Amino acid sequence: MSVTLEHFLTVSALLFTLGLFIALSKRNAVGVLMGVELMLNASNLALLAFARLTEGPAQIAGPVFVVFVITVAAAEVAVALALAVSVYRVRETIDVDRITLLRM
Amino acid sequence: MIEGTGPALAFWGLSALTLVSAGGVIVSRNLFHAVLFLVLAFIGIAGFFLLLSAEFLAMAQIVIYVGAIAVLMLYAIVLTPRAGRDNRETWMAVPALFVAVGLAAVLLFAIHDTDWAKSARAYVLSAGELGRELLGTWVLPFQLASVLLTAALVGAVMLVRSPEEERKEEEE
Amino acid sequence: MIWLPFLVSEHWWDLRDLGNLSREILELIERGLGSEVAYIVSPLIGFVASFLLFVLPTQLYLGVYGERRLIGRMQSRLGPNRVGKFGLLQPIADAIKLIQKEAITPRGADRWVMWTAPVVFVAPAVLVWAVIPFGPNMVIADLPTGLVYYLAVAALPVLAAFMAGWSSNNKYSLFGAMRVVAMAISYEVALVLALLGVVLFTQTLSLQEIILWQRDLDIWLVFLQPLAFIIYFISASAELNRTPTDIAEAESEIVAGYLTEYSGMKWGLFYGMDIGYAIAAAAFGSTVFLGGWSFFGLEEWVPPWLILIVKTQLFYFVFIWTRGTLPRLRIDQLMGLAWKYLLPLAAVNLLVVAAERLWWKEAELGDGIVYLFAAINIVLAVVLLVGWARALGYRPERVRTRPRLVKEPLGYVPADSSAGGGQ
Amino acid sequence: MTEIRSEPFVVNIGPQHPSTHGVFRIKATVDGERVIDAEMVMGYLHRSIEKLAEERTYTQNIPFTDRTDYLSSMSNNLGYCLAVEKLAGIEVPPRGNAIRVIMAELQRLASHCMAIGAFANDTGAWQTPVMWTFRERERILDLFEMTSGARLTCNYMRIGGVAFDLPKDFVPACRKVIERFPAFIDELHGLLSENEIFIARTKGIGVITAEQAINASLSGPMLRGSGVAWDIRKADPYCGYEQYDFDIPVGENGDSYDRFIVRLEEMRQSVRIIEQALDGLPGGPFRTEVPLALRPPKGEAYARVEGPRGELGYYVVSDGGPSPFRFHIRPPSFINLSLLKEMTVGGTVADAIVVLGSIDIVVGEIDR
Repeated sequence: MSVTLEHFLTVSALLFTLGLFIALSKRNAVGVLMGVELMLNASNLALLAFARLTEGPAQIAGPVFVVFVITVAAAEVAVALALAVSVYRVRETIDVDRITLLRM
Repeated sequence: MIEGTGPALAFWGLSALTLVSAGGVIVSRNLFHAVLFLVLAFIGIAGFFLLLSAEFLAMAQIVIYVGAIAVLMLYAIVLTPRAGRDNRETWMAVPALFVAVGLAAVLLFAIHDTDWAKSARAYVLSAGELGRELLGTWVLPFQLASVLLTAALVGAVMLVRSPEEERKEEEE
Repeated sequence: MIWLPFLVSEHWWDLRDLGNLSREILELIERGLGSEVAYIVSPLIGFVASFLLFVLPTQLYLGVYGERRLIGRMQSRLGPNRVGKFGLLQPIADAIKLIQKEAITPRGADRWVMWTAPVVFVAPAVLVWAVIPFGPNMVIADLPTGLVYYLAVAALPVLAAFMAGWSSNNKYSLFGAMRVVAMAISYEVALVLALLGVVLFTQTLSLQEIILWQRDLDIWLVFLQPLAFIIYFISASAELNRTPTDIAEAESEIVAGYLTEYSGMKWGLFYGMDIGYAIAAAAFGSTVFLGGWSFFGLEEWVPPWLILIVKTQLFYFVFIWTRGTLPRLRIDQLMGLAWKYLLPLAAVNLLVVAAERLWWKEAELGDGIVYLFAAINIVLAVVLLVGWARALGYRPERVRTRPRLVKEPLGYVPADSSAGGGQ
Repeated sequence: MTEIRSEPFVVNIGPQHPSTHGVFRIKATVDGERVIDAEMVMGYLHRSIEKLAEERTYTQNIPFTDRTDYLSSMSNNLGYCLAVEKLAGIEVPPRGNAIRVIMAELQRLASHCMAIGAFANDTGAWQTPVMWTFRERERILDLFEMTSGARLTCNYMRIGGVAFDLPKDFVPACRKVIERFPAFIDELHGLLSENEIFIARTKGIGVITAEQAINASLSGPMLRGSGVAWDIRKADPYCGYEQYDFDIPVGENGDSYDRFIVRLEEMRQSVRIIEQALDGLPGGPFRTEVPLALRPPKGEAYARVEGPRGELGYYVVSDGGPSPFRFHIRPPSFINLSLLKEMTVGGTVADAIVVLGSIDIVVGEIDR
């Protein structure tokens, strides 16, 4: 009974594809954001799997890079939700199908 | 390679929890339930981090993702009352399904086809070393990240300012 | 093992260090049932010990019974003394009453989320105790990142409160939920910065080592970091919604905030665990700032876990005290306090601590310098607190606390600016 | 940018609410925390006392006046008796007047204790000031029970004087209660009026300018809080108030905090009046005999009294019969409430509750 690198990478890949599907298929902007968050988390998981289970530079670069991914994810969510709320204020909907005009 | 029945059980449990809750985000009919399933997925991933003995990142993940990002999404839902909260799919759901399945097939094939340079020696980066790395060789990206965060903060505030405040600003 | 000049003997009956007792039990199980069982039983023993020894007496009795008696005495009334001798059975009576009460689900409420909210609220309250050390080798999980663990666990009840508020389909609950979340997030920033100041000095995140650092240098961090302690206290009382910041369940404004629709044991869980978090915050505060189980050498004779219990109860008494006397602040004043007052102070405190730390390490000064730093920091804290409040335009002496007295009813008496100060 | 559609959100600070001091409802339209519009809904406690009074004789109406403003029954009785005495031209002996003054001022202390306690409770001081003020209020209610037999609705005053004479041990007991009061007021002063959080919560909230107050014909602490020195006991003295020396406390900028300190100061002045009344308590009869089926001459009379909440007026019209033709009460709370909308709009929900507490309403008096 042992857990190898492939195990972690498979879970990360599955999570990434689930996130991608959510991001592409959801109607509400907040749903799309959830998908993006899942994809970022899946990549974090893969990074740390490499950091823990392989030799070489990944062992230091992995966690450092995960820190940067978390900060970028936080900034991205803040701006995206601010965008969604201001679009809602004008169009009274954040339904990605109906927000198609670039003009306000 | 992590030996022992404990970690193996933990791994299978956590992967079940994470993938089921990610599925829950897709399936649940209410957007609020979807966010709660997402929180469950974040906690599952924090569990994985613990399994990979990156404690500080697991705690940071819970503080940032569960404590701030999930709550931010809840706030977004509350602030958009008349937008549809039914978590329905767009017409692009079916093509998205094909893309996702195709990508999954490619990824899984790649993972299981290559033989990774595995190592049993467990060198684990502790919180202290991570800090020293961040402020040592990686200090430039660290500063860039802080600039990015400030920019995002200011941007978000400017985007959401209601017109009354803007009018008040112009009068002053 | 940490070498300690410890008078405690290694026998299992020496109750001053419960570590021996649990080691004896584990060895017994190891011989009898094999190591896997011991592997599972050891955290259970830790949990049972911490729960029975520490959480039950303080949380149940100090929190439920003690608080109501003390607040009663503050309000010149007796407080519960009917049930059992001196009302000691009051908490148990409350629990029984709440258990047999019917838990109503309002129509239109989100059933699933409403009944998982108490669970999500209760779980972290128990998790918090895993990381707080009761003695030299009496800690369930000596995590090297114990401090960050506490912050992570403190983030979960906020989510539970929002779930409760949102799912009970009631305007007041939604108000309460929004307020809880807004306040918790803004005060968490100030809390993290204040704790950062502490970590800069102790160079470690593990709570056990923080206590040992305080013990070896014979100084408590509250003297070294008064500003951080004050910011911690204010942020902790804001995170726990205790007066003067209990706007989440402000009875006079939004009936009972996010708990309006809860009844029976569901409400009981929220109420009990509120006190649980308050005591956990008190225990964490006394661990980080008041030297945890160490008391300048007294911990060799007196059982260390008793010292921690006394400190936590004193810390919690201050929470009760503020709850008994202070009125409540408004939500925008609270936000202003967090962002405009606490955050800058925490940042300046961080700057000062970093400078001191650098000076201490670069010039290789001895450990005695710490007392000089303590003096500097205390003076600095007072100056900063008062100065920054004045800079933000807080002038208490401008307020006239006594009206003017007029002999004859001669209609409008214009406000004469001469009477600036109160009589 | 098209117009922003924000969602007004109607919150019922409803009839059943912990801090509306009785069955009173504000329909507040709220945008986030800010109150955009406040509409008052009243009448839950309407018992049509004014219609009932037309069926009963003058003496039988006295218990009604206790139940309109159940927190100051002595002042209400006094107002009604003065109106009927003015209508029927009845003289009240000096001892009767002195006892009436003592009782009215004791009632003011008790009512202000209740007002300050409830107000502090609205700002969030979790029950502590209320318990302290109720402890003092209990001592005064014991005095009432000693003289009139009832604590809240005393029904002690009669047309032409008071129902019974003061019991022997009333004066020493009253002196003992009055001696403690200044110390208690200073204690409250320390606990609340110098408390930064209390000041932050009440300073500048619900501001009424003097001109606004006069136009809306406010009275009592509401008017004096805005800087207008007007007190019926000085302007239109009754029951021999001109003999006593006391001052009128006047606030400065008419916010909730000023109304609070005006009420606190008024309690001190009431203590001074009671001491002077107790010292100069005249002997002699305490009531002029009035026939039970009093038939005052045809005509009308309006008498006003400085109640704890403001100018409490009684307007009685007689058509020569045993019962009044028309019986009307001028309730100060109802009129003080007229400015609630201007005071709450613009503030947050929490401010609306504090403003309502500072007006110190009694729903029994509003709905009658």
